[in-house]
Amino acid sequence: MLGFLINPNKFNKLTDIILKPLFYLTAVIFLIGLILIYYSPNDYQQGSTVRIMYIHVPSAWLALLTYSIMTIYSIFALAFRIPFGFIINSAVAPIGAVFTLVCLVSGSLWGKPMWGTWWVWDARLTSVAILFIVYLIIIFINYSFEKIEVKEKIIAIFVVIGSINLPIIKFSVDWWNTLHQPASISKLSSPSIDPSMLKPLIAMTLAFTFIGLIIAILRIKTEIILRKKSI
Amino acid sequence: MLLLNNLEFKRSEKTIFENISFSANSGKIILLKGSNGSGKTTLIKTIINILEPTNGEVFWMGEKIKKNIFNFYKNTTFIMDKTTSAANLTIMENISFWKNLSLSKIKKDEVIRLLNILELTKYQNTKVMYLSMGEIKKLELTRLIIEKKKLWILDEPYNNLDSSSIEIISQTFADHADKKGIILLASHYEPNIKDLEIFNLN
Amino acid sequence: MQLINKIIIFFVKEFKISIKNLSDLFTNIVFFFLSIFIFIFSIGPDKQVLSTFGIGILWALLLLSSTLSLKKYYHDDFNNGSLIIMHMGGLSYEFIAILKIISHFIFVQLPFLITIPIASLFVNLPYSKIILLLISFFIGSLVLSCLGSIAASMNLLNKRNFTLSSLIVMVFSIPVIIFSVGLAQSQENILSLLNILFAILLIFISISPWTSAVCIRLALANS
Amino acid sequence: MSLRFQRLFLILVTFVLLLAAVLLILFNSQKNIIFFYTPSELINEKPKVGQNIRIGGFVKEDSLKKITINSYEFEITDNNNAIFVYYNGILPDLFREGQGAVVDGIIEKPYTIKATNIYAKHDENYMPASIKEDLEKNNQWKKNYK
Repeated sequence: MLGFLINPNKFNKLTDIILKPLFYLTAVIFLIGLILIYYSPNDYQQGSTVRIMYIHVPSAWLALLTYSIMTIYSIFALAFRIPFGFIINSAVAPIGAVFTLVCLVSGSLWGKPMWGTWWVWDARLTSVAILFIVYLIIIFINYSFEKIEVKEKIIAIFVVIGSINLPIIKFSVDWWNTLHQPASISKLSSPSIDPSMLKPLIAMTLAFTFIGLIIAILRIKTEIILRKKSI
Repeated sequence: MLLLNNLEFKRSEKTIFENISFSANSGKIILLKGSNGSGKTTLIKTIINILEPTNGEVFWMGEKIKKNIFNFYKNTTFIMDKTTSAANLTIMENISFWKNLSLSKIKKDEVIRLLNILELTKYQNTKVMYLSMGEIKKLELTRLIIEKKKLWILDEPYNNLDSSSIEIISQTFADHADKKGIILLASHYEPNIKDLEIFNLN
Repeated sequence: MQLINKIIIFFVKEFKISIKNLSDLFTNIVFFFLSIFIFIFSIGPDKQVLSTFGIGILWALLLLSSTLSLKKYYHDDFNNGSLIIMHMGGLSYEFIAILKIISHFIFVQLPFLITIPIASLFVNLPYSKIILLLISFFIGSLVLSCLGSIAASMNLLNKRNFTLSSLIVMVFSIPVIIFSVGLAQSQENILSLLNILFAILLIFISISPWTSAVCIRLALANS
Repeated sequence: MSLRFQRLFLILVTFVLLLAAVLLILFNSQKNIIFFYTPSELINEKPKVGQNIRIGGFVKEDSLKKITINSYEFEITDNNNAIFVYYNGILPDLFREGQGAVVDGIIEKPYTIKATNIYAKHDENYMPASIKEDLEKNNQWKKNYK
């Protein structure tokens, strides 16, 4: 059932079927998201600048999600010798890097009018910047080793060590005084974001996730073909 | 003593060798013969457990070597096709490192005699980086005598050696086999040793 | 007992090699001092400014000069097969990595530590801070040795891009730098900063032998 | 010593070290990774005059005074203690009374800071402007939405 998660052939078969519907679905959700953003209300404090959130939060979420997936796959690939994990790593890292960059840039654009600065060195911002550098190093490793067997394992090890950063990013706003505000959505007890703003946020998060998924599927397919060729 | 059971090695779906089984008892000299790229070095690395075989096992004294690898290493001298000596140290310093590491009880005059035979005495206190390739190889081969172990595994021992040295080495091999030792060589050169068992890899 | 003997043998060899490569060490130290001078010239020799930036300058330059020696870390032992010989002599790769880290700390990082008081004169640090600075350097350079072991072993088979290992060291050293500089500059809660620095050290000491061992094994299998 | 023994020993040591590290971090991290101090912390620390400092809190209600076109005076509070701040420069859009703010500055005299940079801090609540007006009309607007 879940064989497509570890088997390249099954992955290819499944994704051949779902790629096209996924593409249309993504387009629809993205459009809905844009419309919802257009009709979403202004924030009581931030005015229309709050709309940057609809890009910033989904990209931040995807940057973390991508790295978590890479970490899980790396651990499984190293422990149980599942080569598909290595394929995922080298295919997905650039996607994560791009989302992290989008998150940093949109956050910076949001910070200037709201906080009054493009950048401060508080715990959240610093740890996300480190995440970006970690992604870059993974990409560099991917391109500077000659032997595939060596580089993929080294990437996996590096990913696992670098995952120390993930909890630091997630909880930095709770553990320490930061300029960055704490999370709004994961607080289940008291909803601190209004439904009329939550809906476009969820739509955009879904759309971004699907866009990431589509690119990931295409990149993984390419990676599988490349490896078959190089053998 | 040394037993290879159905050894197989694949590197990214490509089979380097498969179905390799042989045994080597005391007093035997086995030559692994094959052309370039036939997997001699890979096989040797698999036997020495640097590479893990995809299938099959290596046994030493009836026990899987992986079970207690250091027990296997305690009885093995491994000579690689590249040098093992630190280029910055002198010959004597290298030798004393090997001697101490393998806990060998070889005496000083024995080492001197060994160097005499190999014509290395005058370089005793020369750094290895100033020696020629052949001399480095000879230095490398002194480890066979210094470490005093039962199983010798050698990868291309004849590279860079002149004919007189080859004769000395072949004589050493014969002596070791007489003393119930086991020798496993990988080479494309076929030395002139009697009772040589040849295992063809092609 | 045999194990202790082998450890002693290992260190004797490392000592001999580092004595013979003393010029490398001196080059690193000269690099360290020269870059301090360049830093001073580039921000101007104002004593007030220097004493505020001094600790940061020293730390950044120590990090940079310790990445210079990374290439020597495992490369020679790997190339001339000493790693295999040591492994066959009864030391697991993890253990070799630990020994290597200790020897790198003793023979490469400690000489830097000795020069720190001299270097701190150039950047006009107050005497009261030198002790704290030395403590932070002591812990920090041990961490750098651990990181160097990870990075150098990861980069063993990389023939094209050696700067990569410096990048790896620098990324992981960010927390160390933050806390060490904080330690050297703070007046209060020195103890708790010291504890955090120590915790970081423990984390890297515990993961670096395993990582290095996996990478060494990988490099040996694929060379 | 066999390989297995060396490994087991090392695994044990690794776990002990990691555990110690986690404990050390848990007990010590809260105090140290500080982007800003709160006014109460600042008063407890007793910093010297002339030191660079960063404090954060809320702008006290009815404390913001515009002196000239570009200079302001206000107080930063955490509901227990308050610090007096004066500032020359442009305030960020979000800066207003009752709103969170972080101030970069130099301690001029005890309880007074000359600010060099001011950042507005916004909280995790997002709400349409219209709803706020409704709430205020019905007197439902509570102060917990800062």
